[in-house]
This record gives sequence, structure tokens and C-alpha cells, in this order.
Amino acid sequence: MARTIIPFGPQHPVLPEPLHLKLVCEDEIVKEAIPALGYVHRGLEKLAEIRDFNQMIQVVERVCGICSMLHSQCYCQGIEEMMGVEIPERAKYLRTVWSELHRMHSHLLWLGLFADAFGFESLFMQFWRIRERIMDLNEATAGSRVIVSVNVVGGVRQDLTPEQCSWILTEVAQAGKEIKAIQSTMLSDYTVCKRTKGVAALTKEQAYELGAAGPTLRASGVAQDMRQLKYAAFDKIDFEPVVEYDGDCYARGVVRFREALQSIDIIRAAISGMPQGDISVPVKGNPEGEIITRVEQPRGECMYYMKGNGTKFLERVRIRTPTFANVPPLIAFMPGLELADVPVAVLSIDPCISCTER
Amino acid sequence: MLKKFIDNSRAKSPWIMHFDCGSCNGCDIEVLACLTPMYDVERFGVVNVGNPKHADVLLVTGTVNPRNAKVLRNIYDQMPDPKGVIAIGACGLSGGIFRECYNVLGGIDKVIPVDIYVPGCPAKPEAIIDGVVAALAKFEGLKG
Amino acid sequence: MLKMTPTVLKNLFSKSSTRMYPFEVREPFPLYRGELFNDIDKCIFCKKCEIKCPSQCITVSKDKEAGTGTWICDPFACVYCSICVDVCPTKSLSMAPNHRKPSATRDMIEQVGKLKVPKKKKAAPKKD
Amino acid sequence: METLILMILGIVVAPVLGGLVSGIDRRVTARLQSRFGPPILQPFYDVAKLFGKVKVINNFWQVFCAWVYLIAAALSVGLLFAQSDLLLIFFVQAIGAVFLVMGGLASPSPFSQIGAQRELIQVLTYEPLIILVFASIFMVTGSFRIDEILNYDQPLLAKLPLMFIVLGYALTIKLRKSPFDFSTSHHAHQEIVKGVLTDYSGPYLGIIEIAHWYETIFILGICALFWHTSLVGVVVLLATTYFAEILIDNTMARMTWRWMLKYVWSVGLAMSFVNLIWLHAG
Amino acid sequence: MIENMKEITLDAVVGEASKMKSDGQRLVALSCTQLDADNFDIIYTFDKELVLTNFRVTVPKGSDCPSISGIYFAALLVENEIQDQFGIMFNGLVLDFGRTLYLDEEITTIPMCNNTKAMTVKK
Amino acid sequence: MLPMMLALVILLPLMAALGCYFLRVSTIRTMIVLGTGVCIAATSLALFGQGSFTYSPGTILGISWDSLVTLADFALLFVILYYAFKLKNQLIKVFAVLQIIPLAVFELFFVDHAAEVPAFYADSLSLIMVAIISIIGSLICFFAIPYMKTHEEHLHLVKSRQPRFFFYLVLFLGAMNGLVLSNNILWLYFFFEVTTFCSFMLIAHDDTEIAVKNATRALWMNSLGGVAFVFGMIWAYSVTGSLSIQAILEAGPMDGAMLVPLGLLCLAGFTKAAQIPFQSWLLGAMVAPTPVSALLHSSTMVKAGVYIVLRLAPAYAGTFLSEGIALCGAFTFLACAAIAVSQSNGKKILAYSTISNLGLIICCAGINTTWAITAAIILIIFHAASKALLFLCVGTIEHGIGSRDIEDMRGLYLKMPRTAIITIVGILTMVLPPFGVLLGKWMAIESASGDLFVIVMLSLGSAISLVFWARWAGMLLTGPLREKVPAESQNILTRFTLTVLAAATVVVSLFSPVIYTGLIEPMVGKTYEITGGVFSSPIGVFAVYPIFIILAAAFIYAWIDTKKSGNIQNGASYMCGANVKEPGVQSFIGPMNVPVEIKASNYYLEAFFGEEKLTMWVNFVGLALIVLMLGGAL
Ligand code: NFV
Ligand code: SF4
Ligand code: SF4
Ligand code: SF4
Repeated sequence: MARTIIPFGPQHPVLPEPLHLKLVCEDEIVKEAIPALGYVHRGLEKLAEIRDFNQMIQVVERVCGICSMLHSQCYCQGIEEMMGVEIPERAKYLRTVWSELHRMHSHLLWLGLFADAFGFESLFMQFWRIRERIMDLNEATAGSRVIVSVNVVGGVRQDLTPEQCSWILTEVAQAGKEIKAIQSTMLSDYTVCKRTKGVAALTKEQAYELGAAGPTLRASGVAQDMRQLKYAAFDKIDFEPVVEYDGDCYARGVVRFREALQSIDIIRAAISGMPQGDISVPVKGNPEGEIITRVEQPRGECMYYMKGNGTKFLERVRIRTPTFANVPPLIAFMPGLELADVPVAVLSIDPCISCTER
Repeated sequence: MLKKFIDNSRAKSPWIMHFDCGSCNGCDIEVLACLTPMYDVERFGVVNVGNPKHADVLLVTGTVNPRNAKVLRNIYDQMPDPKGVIAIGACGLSGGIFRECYNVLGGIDKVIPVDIYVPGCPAKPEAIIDGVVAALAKFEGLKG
Repeated sequence: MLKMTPTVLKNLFSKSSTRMYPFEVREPFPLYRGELFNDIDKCIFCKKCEIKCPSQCITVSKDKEAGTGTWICDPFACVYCSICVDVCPTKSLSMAPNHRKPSATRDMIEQVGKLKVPKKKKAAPKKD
Repeated sequence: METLILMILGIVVAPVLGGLVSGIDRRVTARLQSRFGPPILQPFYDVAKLFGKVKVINNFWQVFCAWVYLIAAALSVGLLFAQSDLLLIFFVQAIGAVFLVMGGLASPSPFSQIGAQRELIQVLTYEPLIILVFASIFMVTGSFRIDEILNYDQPLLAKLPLMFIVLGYALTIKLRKSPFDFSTSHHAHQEIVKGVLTDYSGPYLGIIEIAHWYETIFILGICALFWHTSLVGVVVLLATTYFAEILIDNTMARMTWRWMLKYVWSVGLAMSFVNLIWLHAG
Repeated sequence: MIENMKEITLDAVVGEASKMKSDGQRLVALSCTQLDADNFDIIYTFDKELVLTNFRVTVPKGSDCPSISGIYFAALLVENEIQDQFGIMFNGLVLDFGRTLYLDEEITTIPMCNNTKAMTVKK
Repeated sequence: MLPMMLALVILLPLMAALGCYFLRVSTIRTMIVLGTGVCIAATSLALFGQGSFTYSPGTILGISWDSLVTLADFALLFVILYYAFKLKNQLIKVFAVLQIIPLAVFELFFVDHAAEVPAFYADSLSLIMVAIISIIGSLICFFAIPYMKTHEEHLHLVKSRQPRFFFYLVLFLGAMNGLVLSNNILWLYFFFEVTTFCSFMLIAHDDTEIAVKNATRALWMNSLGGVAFVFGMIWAYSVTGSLSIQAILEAGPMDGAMLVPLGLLCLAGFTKAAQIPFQSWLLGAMVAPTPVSALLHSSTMVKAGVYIVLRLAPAYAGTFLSEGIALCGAFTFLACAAIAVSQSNGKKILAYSTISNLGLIICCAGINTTWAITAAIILIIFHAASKALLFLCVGTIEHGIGSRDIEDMRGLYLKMPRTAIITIVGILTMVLPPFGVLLGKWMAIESASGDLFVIVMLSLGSAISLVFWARWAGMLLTGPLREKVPAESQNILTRFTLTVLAAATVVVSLFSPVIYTGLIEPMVGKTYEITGGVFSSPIGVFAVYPIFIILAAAFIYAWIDTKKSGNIQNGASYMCGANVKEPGVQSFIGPMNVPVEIKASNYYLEAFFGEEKLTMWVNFVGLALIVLMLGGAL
């Protein structure tokens, strides 16, 4: 039968980012999908050779603007571990607060884009409107809406005043209320379910084998969340990984939706449990040795491998991001989808190409 | 009369297209945020068309590398005149923090002419709105 | 179906949430890392900012003979991280809580100040 | 002569009305999304701007098809105002639909091609429904001629309530509103960029935009027939119908065309049967 | 400071990988580093219930590495990436981008080898 | 004059056929075909001058024509029987025997040979049919001359088989003319059988395995029709006691006694018109060279079936049988249009569309109001022209690009601009107003709108047919049109026939009001008021002239603007920005930096309209409807 070959990307309006998929379709059913990357590759890992380990924080923050806070957190955790620095408790809590704010804004952003992928414009607008609350919080407390740049080796740069803390609490509570107001649309609207349920499903085994990470993995029923590693303040804060079992786009949506709400609880716990004290410790010397650290990014497990050689330049920084892990599942579940479902399916892994390619 | 209306309309209906040229997403999401209720650039007649053939203004974020440079060039060429280009964020302006990476050629102006530069990392939505408004001034100056 | 109706109707009958920028400008957040300024009179041309800047967009040079120092910053490469502000020993650097305005041409901030002379003069704050 | 004047009147007034409707549509949509929204006259600025752009084409048949699309749309509206035959008007409008598809197919861009195919499927979906609506009007009034229909002394809505809903489906498809906005992605662009219109640009896109305004008026005109007995009725009916369309657009995800074909046909046919059988019985 | 690190040889890679797979481990990453002018280091990282297991393989410059993408489909992207960045070729990749995953022909050097320093762009 | 003219339209083709067969020189053959064509075409037009007539030929060499026909009839049946044995086909044997024996019994024991039955009767319907057959049929024959030459070149035949081919082709025309002019039902039957046999020979012409197989199928299905015909005829005779069709018509349903024979005769018409479930023979007939398909589908063969049903229409007006026929027709219209969507073989699309349109005509006959009959006649005229044109186009294209798959015709405009445009004209005349086919469809829908089931099927069907036509027309234009397209060279006869037919489809549409007032109205009665080229009736108006004028102006304007656009900036098509930037190349840079050529294909919606999927169901329903129709008659 005659086929249609479609270039999906690099400039495709549904993906804000340049990812290319060569889709071969029959009657709009995808028969074959081959990705092409490299449109966002900058090669920033190489910058470690000419930027010292402190400057690298700003660089890794700019791996991706959506999850920038967690990149620098993961990086700093690694350096701190390498250098044997123990950071103050308060700094850990502060990192938790900002990282969860980041998760919230990332998830809200994604939920909006996801809604946009199945053509639900007003839902998209609604999510992004809620998200602006978080962005304001970021701007007011950290100094920038997106790239908050709060982490330094040894702690954080910014403190939160009690007023700011209570403001954060009211704002996220309000955001939580607004999110709940559209819960029924996102989770049980007929058209939304019709478009997402059963689309691009991965079984638990498949997801695990293909190395999926984060919500993509959890939506398939694997309860794995790097926050269980108890970094930052997660040793003190209780939380349960959000798990869904269907492994389809709908389940992924639900996982992220519930995680966004869960983040509110974590922020609440972190602010109420936040001890007084310093926000950073001075750091002397240079990192040496090898380390692997992992944190839970909004999109899943992010791993940093770093190697220091006792100079202020790291020998190697290697970043393995969650989307990098989620691309193979994406390739695997593409064939058989309808063309209309391609945007939905691609977005369902919450692709972040700038993370993937660095 | 009709001609005047057309000339005037130009500045009232800038259809934008956003191309991410290897940005870290920081600027991207700010561009998107401009379209959302809080900033709503549709007030200025802006529509995000996502297709160079329909666009009047190209918003580019991010650094240029050899691969996306071709795409950028292509998209620019496919936009019918009169058209404007707005470079957004440190990356789009000069390559920003990534200027020295092996796969970075520098700012957008290495590939296509840029009309407005919007600095920032990321550029705030307000800054982007300023940029769009500045670009409109360019269209206004353009009669016939 | 139509689960979204209450939300959208509520939106219809309440005020739109749009901030009418640029007609109405919000009070800026004081912490916002906006445009970078150098109070060149205070600068001692110690190069701390140049060294620490992650984007390497500051160049500081001293001209012993003329007794002047030059502080050049590329605002188009600056990533507004305020590291330089943090490290500046004399607090001559500061960030305004407002974003830098777009421009139609390539900008470069070049400021020249006298070296370690108590009486300082400003010269050519901007060059286009 | 009178017919001719009416026709010309229709052809002149319709795009203005259509543009206004579309401007109001955009404003209301924005408000539903809690945005401020564009000025009401925005569609006119858009089209004027498009006409001020440089002409770039990919295949000159596209130009031809765009023109024919516009003319067919205008002619159908003209015939509607001239109170001609419903079926005839519809077939004239189908000329436009066919040429839109041909224009889409003329471009080798895969998005355009897919858009054209989807456009065809949309035509396939709404065309029988509209013919059925017309047939049902015939069954009530005994004529396909609008002038005869206007002589009927009751609002058709009373006799054909379900057919009006069926027409609503066709309306949603023709207005390119979610959940049936597949072929051109009028409001969004997620799947296939701009579908049939992908390779149109500048003035030719403007032509198509105007044609779309005509089509809006065309379809609203047919809606108006359902309450032709009172002017207030017409206004109320059209306003509610259009508002319902906007609301549906904003409260539904876009579906797939496979779903549309199955769903709209089955529901549409079922409703038509029920309504027509009820008509026979009653 | 890397947990469960085990040094293995190049030919043991595939065998070990399949052992990991049958053990129910998830592939996390391959991390390549240049050791010196002639040697590269690849660390294979696996995860099971939040516990990492690592293998270290030393690859001399110029020699090819067996691909584990046949066992772990997920390895395909990272192996292609290493091909791009380090010039180490992998045999038996399920989808071989042949050094075009990230790079275009304009980039003629092998970027992450230290014989080609990061380019310094004039400010 | 009249006998002369009748001889010209019926006997001249026979003589010419013999000439083609025996004078095996290609120039002579060409001359004969051309001469005959022009002759019968002219005669058919001249016949209009006659108006309605009844005529009985006398005797020839002392033998009455009646007995001659009878004799020939038996001869033909035995030839068919011979082929049945040769092909070892049981069905044909059975059907042939089932015709021979009853017919013999009928001839020997029942028929009152002394009764005076006018052999010929002609009204507007017949004359229109004669004109269609003679003009369009001749054009097809002209087209066949260069076509068969190329065709045989492609096949590398040692010995030309063209004499045989043209023998049957030209004979066919005569037989068809005879069929539509006959009034004596026995004559009608004879011509009916001749067309069956000719079509069998023509389908089998290429002598490939598949050709023979399909020809066999055509033969047995049409023989089944023959059987139905024979029984219907005998039954009708037993009721009315007359062989004259006019007499039968006058008798009317006679309180139901006539319904079964009428039903049987209509059934014979159904098989000829390839109505579901008999559609497979016509589809199989596509293996024959394209002129054959054109002839079978447009002006002859299938139209014979429709003609019979339409001819008998007054006899069953207002009966259950009529309703059944309408349903059967409407169902065929819908089902075949649906299946056509899933086809990519150009000829197959045409074939399904033909069946579908015949269904519409038969449906009109079934609706059986004056409006509907008008619609049917209009449809017959315009469908014949457009469809013949399209078949010939496909034939030309096939010789040009070596494929009849519409996917391969994508961008045909770049290779064969002239043919592509003519094909598009053909397609547009099939689906768009103000062209005749659509005029017919409009009349049909308006006349059917009282009938719930029929109207549903018609509206679905007409929407569906738009799908496959529009995309076919569109895809011919696909392509990056950058510079001037080279002109296309065509054989003079090919060009002549295509151009004449294309012009005819358009121009004759323009004259539809005249045709209506001049020919149809006198026959079926006044249904539409014509003023200024506008058809109007209390229930509807169809403005032919105004729309024609406006659209013509629009097309001309659009064309001028299009021409002007020839020198404006050319843009590459949109491919998500990844275009390979070389003029004329339609590729994007794909994964691994390799250029990938874009490709597009139509949606064939197999899941909804798949041929295999639908055919079984459709046949079942079709059969059920026919049983219902006949059962209701009983
Ligand atoms: N979450 C996250 Fe990242 C990281 N690391 C990645 O895929 O967003 Ni841009
Ligand atoms: S300018 Fe900053 S925020 Fe924008 S893309 Fe570049 S690094 Fe990201
Ligand atoms: S760190 Fe401060 S004082 Fe030193 S050179 Fe920079 S601006 Fe001047
Ligand atoms: S703000 Fe950051 S990037 Fe900008 S000059 Fe200061 S240190 Fe450099």
C-alpha cells in the first residue's frame, strides 16, 4: 500500500523544541518512526575543561531551563560528596522547596503542552495560568522566573524569609485549588480520555526493559522515584512515589497531575519543618575522584557522573538526563499509532531535547 | 485608502513563529508564556502560527549549530516579505554561556539578519513583549 | 464531555487575568536579576568579576599609563546570574530589578574609569 | 432583478459579517480562556496584512484553486441571499470544497497532502448530514426553494429539533472547531501544522480566509432558516448556536477523524431517522 | 566512591550485560571518559531497586566496542552518542547513526578527545 | 428515409464489422471505422428529425426479418453453448440450455407469428440512446485505432488481432442501436444476447488467463440475465398476449399479474447494468483494452440494462416493484461509491463509479415520478460522455506512464499536462455543478426526498463519491511547479477524441435546458419551468446559465491571475524546515543526515470501505434486496 512520509520536526509547532521524526504512515497509521537529534546539541559537557567547577553550576543550570534548578542541585550534591562537604540542614530544606517548585512548574507546563497536543487550547491556557503563580514565586524568591540559580557548592545563595515562606504556602495552596478545579477535565473528560487512554501503552516489563525513567516508568506501574534516595531533605519528608498501572498516555498524565499536587504537600512539609541556621558553608579545595549522583528531575531520574582531578577544572562531567532514557521507549511505541496521536504520544514522555542532547 | 489600511494593518497583525534553535528551553517557555493568559500577546494581534509561510515575525531562541543553522536559514527563506526576526536570550544574541562549545556557532545573526535583540537569560515575557512591540515599530515604518 | 464548561464560563464572567504590560507595569520584585550596572566610580578593576563570570563576558583592562581602567561587558552574552555582583569586593556592580530593554543593534557596555584616583569621572557609558 | 440585487447584497455584506463574527469569536474565545483577547476588528487587520505580503507560491494551481474556492463560497452565499434552491447552493459550495482539496493536493508538502485528505473526510462526514437536513426541510415545507420555505408559517425548529443538532455537527466541522478541527487546524496546529493551508501564504491565504468568512455566513444562514418566522428568533438562535460552538470548541479536545467519521455518521443518521420518523408519525 | 564497581574486559561486556538483564537490572547509562591519549574508559551503570551496579571497561583508542543495544535497546542512543563524541565505534548497533547523531560534517574533530581542545571563540 | 437511417445505424456497423474482419489492412480498417463512425453519428443526429416513430421492416429475399432474427438468435445461443463447452463452464451450459429450450418451446408453441408486431419503436429515450451510442461509441472506436496500435506494440504480438477486435467493437454499436430501437421483445432479446456475446469476446480479447476467466464470468452472469429475460418475456406474453413492448407498457401492472415478468425483465437489466450483486463482471471487464472498458461502461452494454429498466418504468409505476427497484438502485449507488473509495486502480475506480451511477439511474427509474425519469435521462446522457472521456484518459495515461494506479498519477501534470487537464475536466464534470451529471443528481435527490431510506443512501453516496473524485483530480496537479511544463505529444486521433469529448461534456452541459425542453419534456411531461436557462419547479431551482456564466468568468479570472503568478517568487514546500535546498528536489534531511524524499498517498480507508470487507456484505444485502423486490412482486 502506498505510504506517506512525513518529516515531523525539527520545526514542528507542537514541539517547542527541535526534534525530528521521520514518520512513515499508511492511512495515517505510523508504520515506522526514526528520530533524528542534534538540533540542540551544544556540547556543554566539554565546557568543564575551561570553566571551573563553580562556574559549571551556571552552565549545567542551562542544560535546560525547565529543570535547571535540579541540574545544579544534582551537580552540587555530587561535588559536595566528592569534597566531603556537609551542607547545612536549612540549605537542604531550601533546595527541597525550590526543587519542588520547579517540579510543579515543569509539570504544569507539561500538562498544558499535553492538553495542547490533543488540541485542548483552553485547558492549556488554564494550566499555564496556574503556572504563573509558581513563576512569580521563583522570581520573587530566587531572582529569576526560570533559571533560579540558587545552588552553590556548599549550600544555597538565597534564603527565604518567614513572610516569603507563608506567601509561598498561600500561593501553592491557591494553585492547588485551581489545579483541583480542572481535575475533572484532565482526568475524566470524555474527549480527553478518548484521546489519551490506551494510546502508546507500555507494560511494566517493557518500560523497565527500555530503561524508561520517571513518570513514564511510574505510569507503567514501577514505583521508582529517585527521591527515595533521600537526598536533600527527603530523609525527613515523607512521600510515596505516585504510581499508575496502565502505562498509556493517560496514566502518564495522571502521574504528573498527581505529582504536581504532591509537590504542594512536600513544599508544605519542607517549609514547616525547615530548621533555622546557615544557608551555606564555605568550601575550600578542589574536587577529586569519581562520583555518580542521581536526583529525581520532573521527568525522572537524572544521573551525573563526575570525575575530578584535584584541579579546579573537572576532568569529566557526564549528564544522563531522564529524557535521554525515555527516547528508546518513545521509538518503541511509535509504530502503530495514529498520526493524530503522535503529538500526544511524543509529549507523553515529556520530552526535553535540550536535556537529552545537552 | 485600501493601501493605507493594509499598511496600517501590518503593525496590527504580526503573526509570529517561534523557532527553537538549540535553546535550553528557558527562553522557549518564556516565549510560550507570552501567549498564555497572563501576558496574552494576542492583544497585539499576535498569533502563533507555527508555519513560516504564514509568519511575519520569527522569534528565535538558542544557539546556532551547524545542523539547526540550515533549518533556521530555510525557515527564514520560507517567510514571505515583509518579515522581521527577533533574537531572544543570551544564546540567541551571541551564543551566551555556550559561545565556546564545540557545536555552537554563536548567535542567530551569524545565519540570518536580526532586527531586534532581546537580552536576558532567559528573557522575561515582558522583555519579549517589548521586543515584539519594537518589531512592530519596524513594520509601521514600512509603507508600501 | 464538557467538563471544562464551569471553568471557562467562570473565566468569561470574571475579569481576564491578563497583565496589561506594557500599558500597566507591575511593581518589580526586588530580588529580580535584571540589567547589570557598574558604578564605575567604585570599581577598582580587580578583575574578580572577569574571572568568576561563568559566561566570561566581562573584560577588565587597566591602562597604567593613562591611569584609566576599562570595564567591558557584553550584555548579549551575559546570563544574568549575578555571580559578578556577589564577588565584587567593592559592590560597584549591581543589578536593577528591571529587565534590560531590547535593542535593534549589537550593544556592548564599555565603561572607562580612573585608576585608584579618589576623584573619578564617568565617561561614555555606552557605545553602540 | 430583485434576486440579482439580493445576491449582490449578500456577496458584499457576507464577508463583513463573517469577519465580524470571526472577530467576536476570537474575543469570546480569549475571554473563555481568561485572556484579554484581540480587538474585534483583528480578522480584518489580519487579512489586510496578508494582502500586503509578497506573493510566494509553490505550485501555481494553488492560486487557481484559492480563487475558485473563494468564488464558489461567495456564489453560494449569493445564491443563499437570492433565496435559491438549498441543494443547489450546497452543491455550489461543494465546488469550493473540492477546489480547496485540490489546492491542498497540488502542493507536494506532506502536511498539505494530509490536510487535503482529512478535508475530504470532513466533507464526507458533513455532506450527507447537510443533505439530510435539507431533505428534512423539504419534508416539512414541501420545497427546497428558500423563497418557498420562508413562506412556511412555523419555525422549523419546532418540527426538526434533532435535525438542528445534526446541522450543529456539520456546523462544527465547517467552522473548523474542536473537536473536529483536523484539516486546517484553524485554531491550533498540533498535528499537521496548517493542513491544507500549509503552503498557501500571503494574499492567497487572505483569499482563503475571506472564503472562510463566506462559509461561516453560509452555514449561519442555513441555521437561520430554522427560525425564519421572527427576526428576534433568528438573532437569538444564531447567537446561541454560535456561542455553543465556541463553548464546545473550548471544552473539548480534538478528536481523530476516524472517531469523527464513525461517531458523527452514526449519531447524525440516528438522529435524522428519529426526527424524520417522528415527523412522519406526527 | 562509586558503588559496586567492577572492572571487566572488552569481550566480557556483552556477557555481563546479558547477565544483568536476566538479573532484572535496568540500564541507566554508559559514561565515557578519556583517560589518556590512547585509552578511554566506559562505565556501564545499571540500577535495580535504587542500587547501582557499575562496570568499568577500558577501551584502547582505535578499537571497536561491542554494542549492547541488542540486549538493552535503551543503549542505542548512548552508544551513538559515544560514537559521536569520542570516536569509539560500536559493533552491532541496532540503529547506527554513524556519527551523525549530534554532529554534522562541519564538525571535523572528535570533540571530546583532549587532542581537540574546546574551541575558544573570540569575544 | 427512415428504413435507410435504421439500416445505417444498425446494419452499417455489421457490414463495417465484417469489413474490418476480412480486410486485414490497417489503413483500410482505419478508413472503415472512421467512415462508419461519422456515418452513424450523423445518422443518429438526423434521426432526431424523425421524432417518435414506429416501423416494421418488410421481408428480405422473401424471408421475414422476424424469422431471420429468430434464426440468428438460436445460432447465437448455440455459439454460446459451444463456448460453454470449450470453457467447461457448467453455469453457462445450464443457462444457455435454460434459454434455448424455453425459447424454442415459446417460439414453436406459443407465439402467434401471424400477429403484427412493429419491430421498431422510437421515442426520445431511444433516440437519445442512439445518439449516445453512435456518437460516443464512434469516438471510442476512433480512439481505439491508435490505442490498439500501441497496445499491440506493448504486447509484441506477431500477428495483429485487431481485425477481430474491431469486428466486435463495431458490431457492438450496431447491436446496441438495435437494442434501443426494438419494439418487438424478441428482437430486443436478440440484441441483448448479441451484446452479451460481443462483450464476452471483447473482454477475452487479450487471451490471458485472467482475461478468459473474467470474460467467462461476464458471460455466465449475463446469461443469467438472459434466462431471466426469457422467462420474463414468456410470462409477459402469457399475460398480455403481445410481443410488443409498447403493448406491454400499456397493459401496466394489471393488478399485479405483470409484476413478476416485469421484475424478471428488470432483473435481466440489473445483470446487464452490473448492479449489485452482479457487479463483479463489470469489474472483471477491466482486463480488456481500455476502449472496451470505455464502451462497456459508458455508452453501451451497461446502458442497455439501464435502458430496459427505464423503458419498462411506466409499466410498474407506483407498485411495490418500483419501490424495490429504487431501493436496489440506491443501495448500489451507495455501496459501489463506498468501495470505490478504497481503490487505487484508476480503472477500477471508474468501474465502481459507473456501477454506482447506474444504480442512481435505476433508482430514479424506481422512484418513477416524472421528475425522477427526467433525472434518469439527464444522467444517462451526461454520465456517458464524462465516463467515456475518463476511460479514454486513463487509457492514454496508462500508455504514457505505464500504470493505471492513481498513486502513480501523482503530479501527472508535469509529464502529461494536456491529458491531466482533460482528466480533471472529466472528473469535475462528474461531480460539480453546473455540469450535467450533477444536474441529474440534483434532480434525483430532489425527487427522492420523500423517501427516507433512498434519500439517506443517496446523500451518503454522493458525499462518498466526492471523495474519490476530488482527490484524484487534485493529485494530478501535485508537484513543485517551477518552470514551464513541456508540452505533451499525442496521437492526432487520441487528441481529437479526448478534446471533442472534453468539450462535449462541458458544452452539452450548457445546453441541458435545451435538451430538456427539446427532448425530455415532450416524452415524460413537463416538470420544470425553464426561464433563462434556469430549471425551476415548485420544489427547486437549478440555475444552469447564471452559474455557468459566473463560474466561467470566475475560472477565466482565476486563470489569468494564475498565469500572472507564473513569474512570482517560488517557495519550497513546507517540510518542517528540514528541506534539502536544491531546486526541484522534494526531500528533507532525515535521520543520519540522509535526504529523504517526501511521499504522500491517499487514504483508502480500508477499515471502512475495504473492497474485500464490503463486497461480501454488500452482495448479501444486494441479493436480499432483489429477493425482496421480486418476492414483493409475487
Ligand atoms: N526533568 C528534566 Fe530535564 C533533565 N535532566 C530532562 O529530560 O528537562 Ni529539560
Ligand atoms: S539565553 Fe539562557 S535561558 Fe535562554 S536559551 Fe540560552 S541559556 Fe537558556
Ligand atoms: S569585581 Fe567589581 S571592582 Fe572588581 S573589576 Fe569587577 S566590577 Fe570592578
Ligand atoms: S551576571 Fe553573570 S554572566 Fe552576567 S556578567 Fe555577571 S557573572 Fe557574568
